[in-house]
Amino acid sequence: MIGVGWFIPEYLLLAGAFVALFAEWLFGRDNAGAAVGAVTATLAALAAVLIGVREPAFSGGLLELDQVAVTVRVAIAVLSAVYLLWLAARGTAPERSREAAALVMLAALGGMLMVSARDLMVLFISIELATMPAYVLMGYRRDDARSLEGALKYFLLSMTTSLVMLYGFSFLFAIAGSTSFARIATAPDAGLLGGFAALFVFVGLFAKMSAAPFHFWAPDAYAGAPAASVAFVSTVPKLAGAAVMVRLAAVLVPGAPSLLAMFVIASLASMVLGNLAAFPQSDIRRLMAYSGVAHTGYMLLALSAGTASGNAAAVFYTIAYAVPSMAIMLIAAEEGSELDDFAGLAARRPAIAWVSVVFLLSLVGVPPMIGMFGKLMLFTAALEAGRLALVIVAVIMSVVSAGYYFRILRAAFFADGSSEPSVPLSLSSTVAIGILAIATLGIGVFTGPLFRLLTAGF
Amino acid sequence: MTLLQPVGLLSFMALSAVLFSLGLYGALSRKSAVMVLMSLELMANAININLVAISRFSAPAELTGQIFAVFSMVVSAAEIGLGLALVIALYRQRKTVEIDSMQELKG
Amino acid sequence: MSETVSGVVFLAFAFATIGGAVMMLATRNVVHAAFWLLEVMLATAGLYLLLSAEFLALVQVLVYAGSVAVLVLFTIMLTLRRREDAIRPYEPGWAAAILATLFGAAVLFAVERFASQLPPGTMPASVPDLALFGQTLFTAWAVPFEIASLVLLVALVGAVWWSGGDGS
Amino acid sequence: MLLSAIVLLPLAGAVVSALVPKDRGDIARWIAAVVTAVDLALVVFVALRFDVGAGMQFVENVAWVPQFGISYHLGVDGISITMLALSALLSLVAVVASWNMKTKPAAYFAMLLLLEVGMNGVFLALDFVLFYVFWELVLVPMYFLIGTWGGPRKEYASIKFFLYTLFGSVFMLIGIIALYLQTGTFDMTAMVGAGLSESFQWWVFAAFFLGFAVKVPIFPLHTWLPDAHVEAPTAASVLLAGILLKMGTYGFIRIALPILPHAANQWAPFITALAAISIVYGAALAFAQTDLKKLVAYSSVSHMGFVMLGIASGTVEGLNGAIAVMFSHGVVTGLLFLIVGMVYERTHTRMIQDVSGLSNQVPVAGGLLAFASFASLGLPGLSGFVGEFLTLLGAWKSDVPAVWVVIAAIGVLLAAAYTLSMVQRVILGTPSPIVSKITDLTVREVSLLVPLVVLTLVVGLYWNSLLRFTDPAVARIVELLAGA
Amino acid sequence: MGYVAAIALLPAIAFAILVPMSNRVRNKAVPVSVAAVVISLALSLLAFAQVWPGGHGGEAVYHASVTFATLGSVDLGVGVLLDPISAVMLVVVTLVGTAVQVYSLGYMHRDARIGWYYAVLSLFTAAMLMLVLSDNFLQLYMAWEVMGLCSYLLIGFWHEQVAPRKASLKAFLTTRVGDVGFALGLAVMYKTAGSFDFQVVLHDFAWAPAAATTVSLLLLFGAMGKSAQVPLHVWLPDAMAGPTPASALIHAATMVAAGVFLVARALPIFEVSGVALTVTMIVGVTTALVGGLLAAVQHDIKKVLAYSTISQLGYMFVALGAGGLVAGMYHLVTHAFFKSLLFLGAGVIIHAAHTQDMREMGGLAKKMPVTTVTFTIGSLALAGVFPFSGFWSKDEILTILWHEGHYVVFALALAAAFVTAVYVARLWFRVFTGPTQSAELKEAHVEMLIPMGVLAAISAFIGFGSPYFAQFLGHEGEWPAAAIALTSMSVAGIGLALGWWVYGRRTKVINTRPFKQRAGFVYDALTLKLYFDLTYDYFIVRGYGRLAEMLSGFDRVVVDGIVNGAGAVWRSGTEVGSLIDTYVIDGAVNGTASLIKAAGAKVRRIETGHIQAYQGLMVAALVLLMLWFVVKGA
Repeated sequence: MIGVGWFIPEYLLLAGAFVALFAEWLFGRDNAGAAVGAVTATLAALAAVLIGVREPAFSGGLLELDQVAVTVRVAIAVLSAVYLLWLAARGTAPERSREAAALVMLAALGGMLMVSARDLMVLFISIELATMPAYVLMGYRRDDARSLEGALKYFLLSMTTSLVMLYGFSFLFAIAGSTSFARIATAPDAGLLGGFAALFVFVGLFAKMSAAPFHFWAPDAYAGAPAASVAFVSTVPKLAGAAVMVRLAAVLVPGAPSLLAMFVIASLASMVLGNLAAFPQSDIRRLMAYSGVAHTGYMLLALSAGTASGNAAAVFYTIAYAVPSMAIMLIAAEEGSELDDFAGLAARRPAIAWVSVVFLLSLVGVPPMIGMFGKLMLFTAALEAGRLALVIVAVIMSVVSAGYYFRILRAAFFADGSSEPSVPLSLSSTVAIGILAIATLGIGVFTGPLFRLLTAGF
Repeated sequence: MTLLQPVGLLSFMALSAVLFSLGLYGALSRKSAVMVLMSLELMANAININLVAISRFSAPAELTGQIFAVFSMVVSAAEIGLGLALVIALYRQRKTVEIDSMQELKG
Repeated sequence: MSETVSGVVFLAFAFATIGGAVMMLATRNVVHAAFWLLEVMLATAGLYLLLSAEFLALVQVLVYAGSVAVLVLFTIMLTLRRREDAIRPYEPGWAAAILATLFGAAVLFAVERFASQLPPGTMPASVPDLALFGQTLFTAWAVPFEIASLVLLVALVGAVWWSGGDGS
Repeated sequence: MLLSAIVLLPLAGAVVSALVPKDRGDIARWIAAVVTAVDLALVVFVALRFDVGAGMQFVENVAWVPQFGISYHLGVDGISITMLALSALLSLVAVVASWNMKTKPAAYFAMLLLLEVGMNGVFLALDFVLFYVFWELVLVPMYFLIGTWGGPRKEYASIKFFLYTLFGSVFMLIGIIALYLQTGTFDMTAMVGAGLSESFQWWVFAAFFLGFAVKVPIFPLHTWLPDAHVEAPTAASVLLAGILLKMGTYGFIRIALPILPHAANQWAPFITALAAISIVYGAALAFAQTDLKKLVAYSSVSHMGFVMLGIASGTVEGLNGAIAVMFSHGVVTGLLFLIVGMVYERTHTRMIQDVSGLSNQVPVAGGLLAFASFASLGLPGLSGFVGEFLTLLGAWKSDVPAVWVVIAAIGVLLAAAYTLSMVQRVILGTPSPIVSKITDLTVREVSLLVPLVVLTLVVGLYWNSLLRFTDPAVARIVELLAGA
Repeated sequence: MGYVAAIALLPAIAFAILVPMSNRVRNKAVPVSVAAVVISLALSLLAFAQVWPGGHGGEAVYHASVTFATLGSVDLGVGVLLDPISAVMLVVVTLVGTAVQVYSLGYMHRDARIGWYYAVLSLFTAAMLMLVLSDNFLQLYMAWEVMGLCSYLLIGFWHEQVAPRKASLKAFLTTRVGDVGFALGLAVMYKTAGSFDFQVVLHDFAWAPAAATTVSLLLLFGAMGKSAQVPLHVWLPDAMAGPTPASALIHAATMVAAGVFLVARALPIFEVSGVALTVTMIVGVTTALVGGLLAAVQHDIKKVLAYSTISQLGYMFVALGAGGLVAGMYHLVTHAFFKSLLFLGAGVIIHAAHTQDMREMGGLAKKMPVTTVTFTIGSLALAGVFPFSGFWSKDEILTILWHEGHYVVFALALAAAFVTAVYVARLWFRVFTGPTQSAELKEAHVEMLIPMGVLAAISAFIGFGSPYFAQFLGHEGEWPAAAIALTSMSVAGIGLALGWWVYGRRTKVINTRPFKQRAGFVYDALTLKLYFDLTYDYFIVRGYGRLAEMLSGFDRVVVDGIVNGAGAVWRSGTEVGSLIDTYVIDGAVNGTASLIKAAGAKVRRIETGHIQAYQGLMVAALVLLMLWFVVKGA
């Protein structure tokens, strides 16, 4: 088993999860689990970076660490580490955060496996492993009916679509006679059934990425769930989902070219619906849910290009979306998730206020933040593939998005709210948000190395 | 009668399609969360039939289909467990399992 | 066994599964629906035997018939405050019916088109025995097996978390 | 390294100034003053060592995202050196003008310095992505300057300003990407010679036109300017009118004309028409205003109409005239806004009917306001006349439809009308009750205005002080236009 | 010869010194400005001496220039060009300028802002000298505009009152209308000839008639604005609201003459396009006639002189239109002297009578002998009576007209001369003869009388130099033909007689009251006897009066109406403009914003909260996609 060493990050996360489960007895403090989790996740990230690309597929072609897999694994590990660091500081009061830390690590583990899966079976199991903790995290406040209702909606809709996806997998298996991507890619053209199979698979993935018209669960689930878990669920699983979509698109699109048209439809629906519905929202979580739908729309725009640079841009853009929106949700978790909880933030915590400016502007796509470079590469790929009309819609919609993102800014800077800090200033939560800020600004300015990593993958 | 001619992969896949559609109907129409979960189990079952049939007819030696079916069963078992725990927790708060009553989150 | 499964037995099991499913959806009593689900599970186990997947049939009976059906019954019993709550109002849900039939028809059409291209009627004779199943499961597919165990762990943690809530 | 210092020094200043504790506002003030002064010194140093004949100089080119051909590419030539000098000078003037800013001074001066980074960057960038980064970077500090320290309707004005410009610039982004796909690089200088097909050029020019027209602003897209000006604090108004408007026209001269020469010629009649309308429309509305700042804002629309007229003419005189108007409008309107701001600090009203008879009560302020007004209406001997006359000359000389040039010439008359009607009511006549109680300008304030006055006179009397830099660069662009 | 540039720069330096001073210091620094203009006068005389033998045929005695702008291959410069025409103008401007500045010492000594007055005067003199000395049309245009500013500042000097403020704005804008034409003329010149320099444009470049016509008509339009020719004359009468010495300098001698000087300079281009010359002549003669008639009706003494200036300028345009550069310039020179004399005299009269309305004046001759003598010399010169300069220069113009064969214009010019004589007589008799109505009439201060004396002397004797003046400008000149001289003299005589007849004998009317009590019946007889007078009065005087009234009504209603109407239209245009801005464009912008918000609200309602609704929508989407796949046969 030569490749065992390659999956040290996964083992680390697994160990971290177990330790987190029994943190109270081992370390006495409830949040210790999250702290341990943060450490293991950072180590996992380091290990993933060190291992880097490994050519021969592991264990008979089930898992393979190519360029995209490594990049997204590192991103997942880093984001999970930052999230756990933040969790260690504040926890998910009033509930205890041991289980949350464990679930986060298991979800991250699932995400990592999803990304490197090269076989339908491994992919299906890892997707389940990645989304199951999300159900629990969304319903984490077990004695709050709203949170549970959100979780139930998420559970039922997600279950239906993953069963449809599984049905699609079975058809792929029927056509190719095997579940490995390589064999499926080379399978003879299977006509209508092949089309249906691809359609079912992507319906499942669209639901995971909350792309319109399969996004209905997201606004309700996010609004019910505690802002802390939304921060994780709306970002890390999406990273893994994007990587899987890119890989499956590369495998399935040659067989079913009208898939690209489906991406266009989904992208258009997501961008328009996401941006417009976000306008009248007053609850930050619901607003960020619709913003998630919109940004998935932009990502699908890159996928609809169907070219290698388009796929690379899609993955890069999802990272460019995940980092700032996790930060915004963490701030919302600290300050309170209603828009007027943000009022007077500039007076209370000027540093956090100015940092939220960086995050919001990155989501709008204003340079020099990472969002702009994401959009730049995305539009380049889309224009190269001739998607001019869609790019114009995307461009107009990103201007519209400035409208509702700035309502958060206006509340923070120009509305006057209570001036004493609502939550004691804890070091590690500020460090966590700080890391995200540097990532948003930093990556924006040093896009070179990150993008070299990605484009090499295709 | 077509039914009597040798039973090939087509009939199994047809059976699984019918079963899947019935399950889908159940998931879409039933008001009680438990009934929806049961319909979802039905759909999972259909998929397993499909997998095993394909494995049997196209590549029995590799057994991939059957193994896939096993894992699918494991997953759906885990899902139903989690789903029912969620339904019971929600019942404890709302004293009902009717999906229609769950409209507090909207807009 | 002949190169194809004998028609009659297949028909029997097919009728059992589809009939069970229809009855499950049609009955107005939730408890009866649970029993009908149990019946469908057993019928599919039979089908597996027909497809000479003995291990699967065994697992089907154990996992689905045994634990899943029982679990559903438990949940129903727990969430019924009064006996007559079990009787649910008749709810046809025509829109859902139309959508489901359309979906089914489309898939059937696709499957029929796909199956017609396959080489006719040949069903490979040799069927690997149980030992080979075990061996492949734990060599070629060891990784998914591990992941499956993690999925069960997550389900366990989630179920305990939601059912807990003793305010510790 | 010099140009990077010019751009990044204010960035460092902004960061340091932001970290200054809230109660020690005066440190932030001094940081800003020192940083802008040093920046100005650097710019002057560059200007002195600038060899007029040679094209791009002090070029810095470091690969940034090689796969896409994006590079950190700075350079300065005849046109950008003038705008850079204007930007550095007005930034220093803006900092000194808001010397006794009381509310949140640390953040205020940080925003001013960040604004300077964006402005200097735009004039120096030779790589499209870098240009776009600085172009958008300017929006953020200006949004906060208007939004936090602005007047009563500041929120509406600031968000309107941001969305208007963002709307224009995203289409510019599409143009930039289209150019990249066609030429394979984001480097402006490399694209100059690229033989782009005519229909392609037309479409890309349309995208750029939308982006730049919002910023200039040209007639239908100008309604953000009066609101932004009225609500912005004095220093922000000076920079908004002085520099931000010029980024649009600079964009035309640096990007649209040299890279898309054929499209520029095709679009010239349309742009001339819009320019003429902007001139007359701006003058008409300036005449009807009751608020001094709004009057100056609309006058800016009219003046920028002249710049567009010069650019559309595509002749040596026209383009030199356009840059002359850009430079002189920056200095003169800066002067106007500073004085109006100082009067506002004393009378707390900008309504023209409440403020009259300045020359009797505060002769220095009245005199300087009169001087600035005459410079803005284009009195020969002052810098206003240089640009207006050259643009008219260039426009007439080019083959642009003559009727628009006549309308623009009438615009000069209308400029005299609204400026003098303002001078009549505000400076001349008997002092109004409010004015009779105010004190004259302090030494600090006058010392702030004197350099601008001297600059207006120098450029007005000795035109070559400005044209020496711009003429060779313009000659190159005119060759490209003639060639297409 | 470097000092020639100093002539223009000295007053400019004086202005630069005076401006930064505070009001108090500046009021005491007035001598700086006077000294500057006196030195300039001396230098101008020296330069004149340098050029004296004259007859250089137009090429420059001294020419130096500095380039201040290079545009590609074209160099734009500021230069100094000394040739006979500019030498003459130099002397005229500096002489009248010095006279006005000395006179103002007395006239304005009590004013609080005399320092600022002198600063603007010296800036004005500098600009006029720069214009005269300029060697290219661009420099001429720039000096032209700076002069417009100075006239604005001087007319609106007492800006506390409303009338001067309105008049100054009207003056600046009307002249600015002319300047638009001038600027366009320069643009056309630049496009065709490629440069502004006199050398290139006037001599080297071969003008095509069409281009020459457009350029000259545009330049003429600019000149009409500045020299207040009909219809752009409306600003000059209102400009009388400024201080009288300023009017003397600006609205008599220099600024208004700038238009004539421009046409004189550009005459070679005018000559290439015949059309321009005839247009100039027509404009000139109509203005001369209309100006004269309007002057005859005014009651305000300064308005009379203003309209008289308009009329005399018309004369100069006629001369230039007929191709008579010498006649035009000569009339310009003589007019500058006697008109500034009349204005200064009017200043003294107004100071003494404390009113500008002639009907309240009378009998000043007895109390103010020096003023009367000087004013009379000026009036006679204006009327064109034999020994005085006006006669000679007007005569030159009439001979040119006769010589060139423009008989109709000749007749009209004669009619204008007749009208001029009438209003001069009217003015003279109204002011100097008749009952003295204001009490203490005393002679003006000495520093006011000396300049008037000098100007009177010049107006008297300069007439005799007309042939020498022609040679000086490089053309052969001889004494005017006797016949034409006699006709113009007789016309002037008749005019004066009519004036005396109507206004001179008023003594009888005014003091009729004491005479009536004593004479009783005799008085009635006398009046009866005079039926002849009444009828005569009724037909000629009343007819003449009615014509003049109608004309001034026309002037007020039609011409001024148009100008004010344009102002009103413009003002309502701006109202409509701001409405468009706030409602149409902003309406659209805010409209889209609220549209997006409304769309958002509508889209938001899809999230009904029902799980089954969500499931239904999702599966519906799925089925739709499947059907689409089936149709497309992917």
